[in-house]
Amino acid sequence: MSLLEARGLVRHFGGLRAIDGVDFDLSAGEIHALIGPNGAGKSTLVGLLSGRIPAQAGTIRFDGRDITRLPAHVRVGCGIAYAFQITSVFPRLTTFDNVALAVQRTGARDLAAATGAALARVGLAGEAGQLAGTLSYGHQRLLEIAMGLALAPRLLILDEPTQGLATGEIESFMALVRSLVPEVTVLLIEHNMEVVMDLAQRITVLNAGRVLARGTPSAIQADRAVQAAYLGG
Amino acid sequence: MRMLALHLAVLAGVAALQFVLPAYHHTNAARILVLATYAIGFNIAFGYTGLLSLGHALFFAGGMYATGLLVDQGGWQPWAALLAGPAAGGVLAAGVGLLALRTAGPAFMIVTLMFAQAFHLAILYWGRFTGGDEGFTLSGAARRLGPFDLADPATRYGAAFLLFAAAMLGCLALVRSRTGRVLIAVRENEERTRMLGYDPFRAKLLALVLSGLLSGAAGATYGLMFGYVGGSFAAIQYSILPLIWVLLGGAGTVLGPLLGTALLFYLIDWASSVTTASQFVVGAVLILLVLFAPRGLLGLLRERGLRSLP
Amino acid sequence: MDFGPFLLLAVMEGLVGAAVLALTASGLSLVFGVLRVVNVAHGEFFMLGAVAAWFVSQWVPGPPALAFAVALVACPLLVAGLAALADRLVLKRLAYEPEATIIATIGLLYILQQAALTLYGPEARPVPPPFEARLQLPWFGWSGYKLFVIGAAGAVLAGLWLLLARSRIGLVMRATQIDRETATAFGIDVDRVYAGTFALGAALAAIAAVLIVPIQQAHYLMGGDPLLLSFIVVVIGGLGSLRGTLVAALLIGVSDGVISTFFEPTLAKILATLLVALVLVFRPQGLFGARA
Amino acid sequence: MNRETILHPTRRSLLAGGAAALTAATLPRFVQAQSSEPIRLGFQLHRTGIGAAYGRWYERTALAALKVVNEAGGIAGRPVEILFEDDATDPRRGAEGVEKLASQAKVDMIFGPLFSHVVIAAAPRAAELKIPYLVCSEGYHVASGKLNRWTLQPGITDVRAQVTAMAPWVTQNLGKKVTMIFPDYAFGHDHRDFFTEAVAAQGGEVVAQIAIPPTETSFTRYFPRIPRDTEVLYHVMVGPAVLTFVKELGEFYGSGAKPEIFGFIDSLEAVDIANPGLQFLEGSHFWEGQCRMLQPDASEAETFYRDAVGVDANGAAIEDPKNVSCYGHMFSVWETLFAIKQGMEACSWRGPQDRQAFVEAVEAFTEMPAGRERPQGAKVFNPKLHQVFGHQFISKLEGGKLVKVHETSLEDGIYPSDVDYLATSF
Repeated sequence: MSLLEARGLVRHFGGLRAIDGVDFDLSAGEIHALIGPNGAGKSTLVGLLSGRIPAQAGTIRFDGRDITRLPAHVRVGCGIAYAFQITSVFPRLTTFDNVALAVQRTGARDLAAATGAALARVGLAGEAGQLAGTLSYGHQRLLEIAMGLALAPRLLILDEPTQGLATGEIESFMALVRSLVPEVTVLLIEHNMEVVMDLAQRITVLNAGRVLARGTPSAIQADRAVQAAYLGG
Repeated sequence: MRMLALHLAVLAGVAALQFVLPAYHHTNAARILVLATYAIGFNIAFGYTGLLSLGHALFFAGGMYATGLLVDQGGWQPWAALLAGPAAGGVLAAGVGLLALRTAGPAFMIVTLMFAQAFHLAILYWGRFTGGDEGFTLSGAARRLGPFDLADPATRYGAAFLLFAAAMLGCLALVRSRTGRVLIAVRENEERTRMLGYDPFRAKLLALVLSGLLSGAAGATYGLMFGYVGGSFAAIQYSILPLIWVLLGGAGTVLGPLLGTALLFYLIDWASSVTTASQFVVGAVLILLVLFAPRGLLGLLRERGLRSLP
Repeated sequence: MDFGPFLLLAVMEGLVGAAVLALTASGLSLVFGVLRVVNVAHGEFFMLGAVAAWFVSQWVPGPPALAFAVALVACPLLVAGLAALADRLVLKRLAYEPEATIIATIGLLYILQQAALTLYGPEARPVPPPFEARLQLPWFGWSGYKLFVIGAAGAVLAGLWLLLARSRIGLVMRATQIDRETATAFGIDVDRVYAGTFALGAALAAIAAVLIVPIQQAHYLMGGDPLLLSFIVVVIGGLGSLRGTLVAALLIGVSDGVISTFFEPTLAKILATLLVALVLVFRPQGLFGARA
Repeated sequence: MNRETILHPTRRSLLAGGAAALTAATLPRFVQAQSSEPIRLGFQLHRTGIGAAYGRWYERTALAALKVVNEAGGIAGRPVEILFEDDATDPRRGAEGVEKLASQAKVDMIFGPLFSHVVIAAAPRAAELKIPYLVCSEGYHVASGKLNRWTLQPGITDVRAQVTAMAPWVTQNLGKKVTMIFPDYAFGHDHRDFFTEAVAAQGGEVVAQIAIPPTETSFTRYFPRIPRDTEVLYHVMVGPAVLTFVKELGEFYGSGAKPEIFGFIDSLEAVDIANPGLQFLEGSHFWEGQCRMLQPDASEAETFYRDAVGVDANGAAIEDPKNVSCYGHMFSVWETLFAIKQGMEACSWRGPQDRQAFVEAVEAFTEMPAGRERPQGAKVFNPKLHQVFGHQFISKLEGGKLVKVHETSLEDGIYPSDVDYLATSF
């Protein structure tokens, strides 16, 4: 079943055609990876989906509802959560407060318990009282994911989640993402091909603002156009 | 818990002060409490939500004039007129917010400043009703709330204390609440807050309305307590003062506004008693204070250990 | 008087105001652009320039033109020196933290105001213009010196533009404005640039004051309005855009005069004030600012 | 809160018998025979803020009067002290100053403020503290009935009476078609309302009213609003911009035809009338509360007062001819101190317990003859209005000198009023 359907999305910045007529679908419960060379339009596309960037043309339907004109914070309420590319936690607030902000958005009764649980899920329960800005980089990334998860989303968009993580941390991150499906649908922008091939059930490849290819990991690996544009360099 | 106890202790101390203070300082304390309420209102917008307004005199004077005009010329009961003060402050803040919150940073400063300046000029222009720069005095009857006569020092202190206590506890409750957490998040990073599903515009509007409400309540109370309503309270000076009070005490702290207000009040009082060049002293102390504690006195305390200070 | 001449007069008066405002505001704009702080004491530098010009007019013998020429050079230098000192002693130590700077410059404002009150006094004192000339138009007379003010302000602004656009100093300032770290990496002494910019900003305010003081007397409280107006102009023009500052000064200076020909004066002020607010509400980045 | 300041109020300078002496305000007083204990008067002073130019001279006049009073044996044989408290010409600070003087410095009564907004803000506090508050302001606020039983104005005529007294002479000698230029706030509005009324009563007409916004620093753009058929231009512009106003008026009219000009000296207080920018005023007329320049017919009391304050024949400080006084107003400080003396002696003042008796004693004032106590001239006190009414002067600027051309009678300034403070409670 399709959770999200985008049709004919367009976003230009001045003369730059960042996204130029993209159709994009997500099935409920899948892990879907979005890849492409730098400047292909990946971040713009998820920006359009999450509502951070308004679309100039096209429609986005989420769970059957047209969300094209909805502002970002309303889309979060619909169940689309976005975890930032560059860690964007609140550095001067405690880890607890960071996650509590997300938890309370869901209307949780017992905020402390629910926040504790969300922190425990990413293994940050011990750092609840620390200022987020003092956490290690890896922990800040985990916190970012914890905030996304705490929104209890139906679609979680992860923008380059493994960037800067150590190998061990990547392992536990992948385990975490796997544990989310099928309750949560995950859209992953990722440069680390090992992670992509290992995690994703389907992959969409963007190039120069257009969809170059889509399919299973093995199909993408075999696609010549993709190899030409991207994998092969 | 410990923090709640600390704040209650401060309140108890303020309540007890009235029994030991000599007359002059007794009245000063009542003034400071009302002005500190204004500062708390300013702090909700500035300290907690990051909205640096240069036009809060609009809300303070708006509340003062609403109450003053209704009781003096509208024939309202003082009780009802007093309630009109915060209402006016809140409504003005909502109106200003709907327009000004389309902007941010320096543009927000200017837009709020311009609305306040227009209001100040309007008070001068429609002097037939407002008394212009001279303002008008309130009669004894206008200052009697049922059995309570605000011209009586003990009653006045009580009223100032109640207003301040309500504002301070309200502020404490707000910043420790879920709403308060969202306001702080907007201050820290508006875009990130939006991506957590909150509408920053609504949060900022709420903060500004609460801020205007408290400012209006302070202005209305000040007018009734001291029997005078005047245009100078709408001047830019009264938009800058709460900024100084809050920054001195510590922006984004519950007790900072009281500390900063009292400090500046007594700094001026003391300076003018030691020298005729009192502004010299005030200026120098401000600079030294800010060199010593750039984030305000309570901000300094927070950095030096009391991290959980709300 | 007929409407045409009335409007002409309003525009001419507006130009004088705009010229002086443009100078003062460009000083604030530079400081805002490079140091990223609001200098609340900017108006007091303006006032100091005017007060110093009065002292010069008292001490320098000979024709008023000589004293005026001396003031035009000496007063900005003096004020710039004071500003550089304030920068070194206070602002630098605050690392130009915006909020702390507001308080520090408010403190500076108090000190400068008190110094003027104590050393100069509370009276408004006139400074003789360098020359007396009166323009007689068919409908009314006008001050020839005011024409000179417009011209002189234009010349100083042109010089400022050359300095910023063509000289090494301007390049260094722009580099620091764009990225402090990179500037440091390129061997630019950022501390010196900051002190210099702060001093230059103050000097511009002082020049404006020396020009206007033969029209408007020196008074220790005269700094408030120039500060507010400059701040408005800088934001309306668009932060960091000197061109925007100049255009906004022209717009505000002239429109203020023109609006006042249609309405009662205070009502006109109220409307002009609201207009400024609405311009920003619908164009928050200012006239020439880049949208964030 | 700053504990130290609360518990140990700092030392403040006290001026006793003209000489500065230091004492601690709240130290226990030495037991003294009441008869020798000094009378302490509070003075609300515009030391800073927009009123500072007046404040400086008000202080100087108060000290001069104090010296004269003390040298003549003080009040009822007791020495007098004056405590000055700066109000920054700000209403809130003014009210606070009244509290400080009354509650902390424990003065017997307070006098001295000039600016109306300060007076109106502070008067309610004075009434609550039940302390006599004698204002030296020409504003129409005491006589309007806005204030209270404790606020009195025995030293200077209010603006309504001033303009009422002035109007007949202006319409008969200068012209009947008047254009008024005034600041767009309460003081200007009082001029507008009462002068317009008084001119109409004389068969004249105010053909235009030009209200100038506060803080305006340039005026030329308003001059085209002056109708061509204006015979008299009436100006009152309080504030530092007055020189600009005059200069621009001169540039506007040039040497061509221009209306007669009548102004209030308020604009030019503390300003040297021989300033190069002011030539345009040559031949114009001024209201003066008291003639700044020594007139040939000056009374002995006038010259005595002038010498005591240290003012030369041109109205400037004797030590600095460029330091021009606020001569048209500052006599009110002198006369108010002597009114205090008269009232205190009339009620056999013992101490603060006699404050109400003092007010009642002043309310018994009627005729107040000229003399050293009243160098500005004879006055009549109206107890119902708490307001004094005196002579007004019209001077013409001739050759850089202000020459008296007319003195109004006491009756000229009387206007109907139903205000009666005597019917209000203490």
